[in-house]
Amino acid sequence: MKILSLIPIIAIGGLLLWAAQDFPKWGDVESPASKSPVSSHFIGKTGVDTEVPNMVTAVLADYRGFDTMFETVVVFIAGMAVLAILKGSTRGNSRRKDHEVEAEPDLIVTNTVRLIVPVIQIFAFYVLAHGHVSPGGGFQGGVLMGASFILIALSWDLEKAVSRFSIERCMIVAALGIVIYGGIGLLSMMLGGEFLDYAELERVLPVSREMARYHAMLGVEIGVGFTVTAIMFALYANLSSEGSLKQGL
Amino acid sequence: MIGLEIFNTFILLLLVVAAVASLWVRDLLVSAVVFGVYSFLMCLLWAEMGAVDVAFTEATVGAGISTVVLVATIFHLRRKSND
Amino acid sequence: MTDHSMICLLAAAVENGEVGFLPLKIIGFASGVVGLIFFLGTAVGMVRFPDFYTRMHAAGKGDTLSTMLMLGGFGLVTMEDFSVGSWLLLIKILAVILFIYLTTPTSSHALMRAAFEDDEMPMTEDDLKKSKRKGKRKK
Amino acid sequence: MGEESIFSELFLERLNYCIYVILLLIGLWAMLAKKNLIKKLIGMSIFQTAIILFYVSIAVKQEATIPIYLPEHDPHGSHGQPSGDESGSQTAGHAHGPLALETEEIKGYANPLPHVLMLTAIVVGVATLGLALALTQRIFQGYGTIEEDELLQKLDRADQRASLSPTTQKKRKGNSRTKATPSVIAKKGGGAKTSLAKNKKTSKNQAKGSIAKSTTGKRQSKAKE
Repeated sequence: MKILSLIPIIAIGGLLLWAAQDFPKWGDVESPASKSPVSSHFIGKTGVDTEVPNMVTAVLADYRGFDTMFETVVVFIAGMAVLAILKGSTRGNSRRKDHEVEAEPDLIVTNTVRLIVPVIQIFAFYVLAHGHVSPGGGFQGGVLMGASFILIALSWDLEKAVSRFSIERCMIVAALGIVIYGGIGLLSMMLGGEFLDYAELERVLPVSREMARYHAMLGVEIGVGFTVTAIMFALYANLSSEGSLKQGL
Repeated sequence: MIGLEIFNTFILLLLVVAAVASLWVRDLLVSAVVFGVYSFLMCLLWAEMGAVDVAFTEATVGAGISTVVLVATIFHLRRKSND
Repeated sequence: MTDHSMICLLAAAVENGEVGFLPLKIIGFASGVVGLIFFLGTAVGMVRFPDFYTRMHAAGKGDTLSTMLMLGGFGLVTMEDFSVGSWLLLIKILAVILFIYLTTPTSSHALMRAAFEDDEMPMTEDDLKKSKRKGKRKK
Repeated sequence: MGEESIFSELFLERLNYCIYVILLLIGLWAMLAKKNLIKKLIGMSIFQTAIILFYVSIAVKQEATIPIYLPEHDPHGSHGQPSGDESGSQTAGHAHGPLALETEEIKGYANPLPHVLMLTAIVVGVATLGLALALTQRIFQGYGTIEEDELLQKLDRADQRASLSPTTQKKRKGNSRTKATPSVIAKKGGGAKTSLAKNKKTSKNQAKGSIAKSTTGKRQSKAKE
């Protein structure tokens, strides 16, 4: 089987390597992808259109808003699917047999985590809100926020983290994120533009058209952050306890 | 500039080593951790290529969450793999 | 292309008349080099030490100290003037150092504790002798 | 000359593409040939990151910075500062609002479009990885193994048992192949679990017998052999 599977792999590899000769050189400024009018438009006009210095955030949340919205929906659906697959799946006492470590939460670890978790959460908010001018944004901030809850679950046990942020609340927050995203899109539709055309929000916000896009992007990123936070924590909580949400790792 | 290219080549070769190692090892826990190393190397490479946002996402998601999720799953499965 | 080696940077600093920051730069480079040496020690210890506890000893201590030294040196090297920007950078680096100071020993402690609860025995002197004899026989 | 040029073209100027191909093949090979499901998933992730590497290395421009505006092009930073030579002399209105960049200035920034595509791909990748891991856990609960060949054997045996009993045979003519499997899963899973537990117990006893020998020592000796 192993030998047999090498045949298509070597064939594909040969073809790809043969094709690799036609790729542009490393760091070629004149490569087709860099010369294309779309990316030049994004680089040249982002500052004019949206006043956001970080082009990646602007393209992510504004120019390709539909894409990001449905990516968020994909993350949400994946979280729901994990919940549906693992919920009530444990039969009897399916405790693990490989690693039997019955330990109390360690004093040093818990105290350090107590010190660090607020800082992580503030940093997550910073990354979320500062994504316009520096690397960061909704996905990264949301993942950091979810990681802080995962840290609580790792250092105490899962029940403590779930008592702080229960799975029901998780799913509500995740859905709320998508509602925020879609709501901003619908709001701009109601104000006379198209779906996710943030510039129309100038009628309700006391700013110019460009700054309306700037602020709407922040709202959208907050929505993404909500969903990603909740789903990352739900993913960990379900996978580490086989869906029972007790004891955890 | 030539220094950067050497750095690049070095990381690219290390990437192949890490990828092969994470599939070679019999112990799945070690495999997951080596996969985390692979993700961090990838993140370093992208930061060097100028894709800071992608690098940041990979550092939080690829190296952080996916390693944790893999380890959490392997804890409930058998740790040994036959190949 | 511009050469970014240490000596060239120092020479450029002297040429530009930024002699006031030269001591800071030298201290920064020196602490970076010392940090790298400690890091090498950590790596060698991880490979050469016989059992889990001694290995974690090397990893926990060497890693913390060398990372702190390198980051501190980096902060000193980037101090080019006393403007708000460079102070901000230094403060950020100091915050990173603070968190490394908090978290790395904690993580090595947690690893040690997990090993202890998993009945991992520290290596005694007899074990060491046995393993040495074995190694000789293998050779 | 010909061979040399091909070598230099492939391995010196396009090394990143070569590595992308190699990583892609490693991932594909793991997905095809490895029997363990977790190994397959790791291979899938390697495949994914290889494609992301390809996209990101397309976006690289020589001598270009990261896709965040420098202070002189920054829409907010440009208000107070005196603008640069050429743009300042061209229009006096530069201080009031941001201008679209020139073609030469566009070359100074890396291409942001592939970055955006890949950023979302990474997050969706971890979501799909989590879903796949949940399915793996479920398979382990049902069958007691995550090795592909053992799984296939168990499925074969389950099929044989299902075809032997007459009640299920009748049902199979309808649509209830899916209905027949869960009960079999329950039986098989239970059996496998008990045998597994026995194996673990014996191995633990052996380990306790030789506890004075440290496990690292054991591992080293194994590696030497």
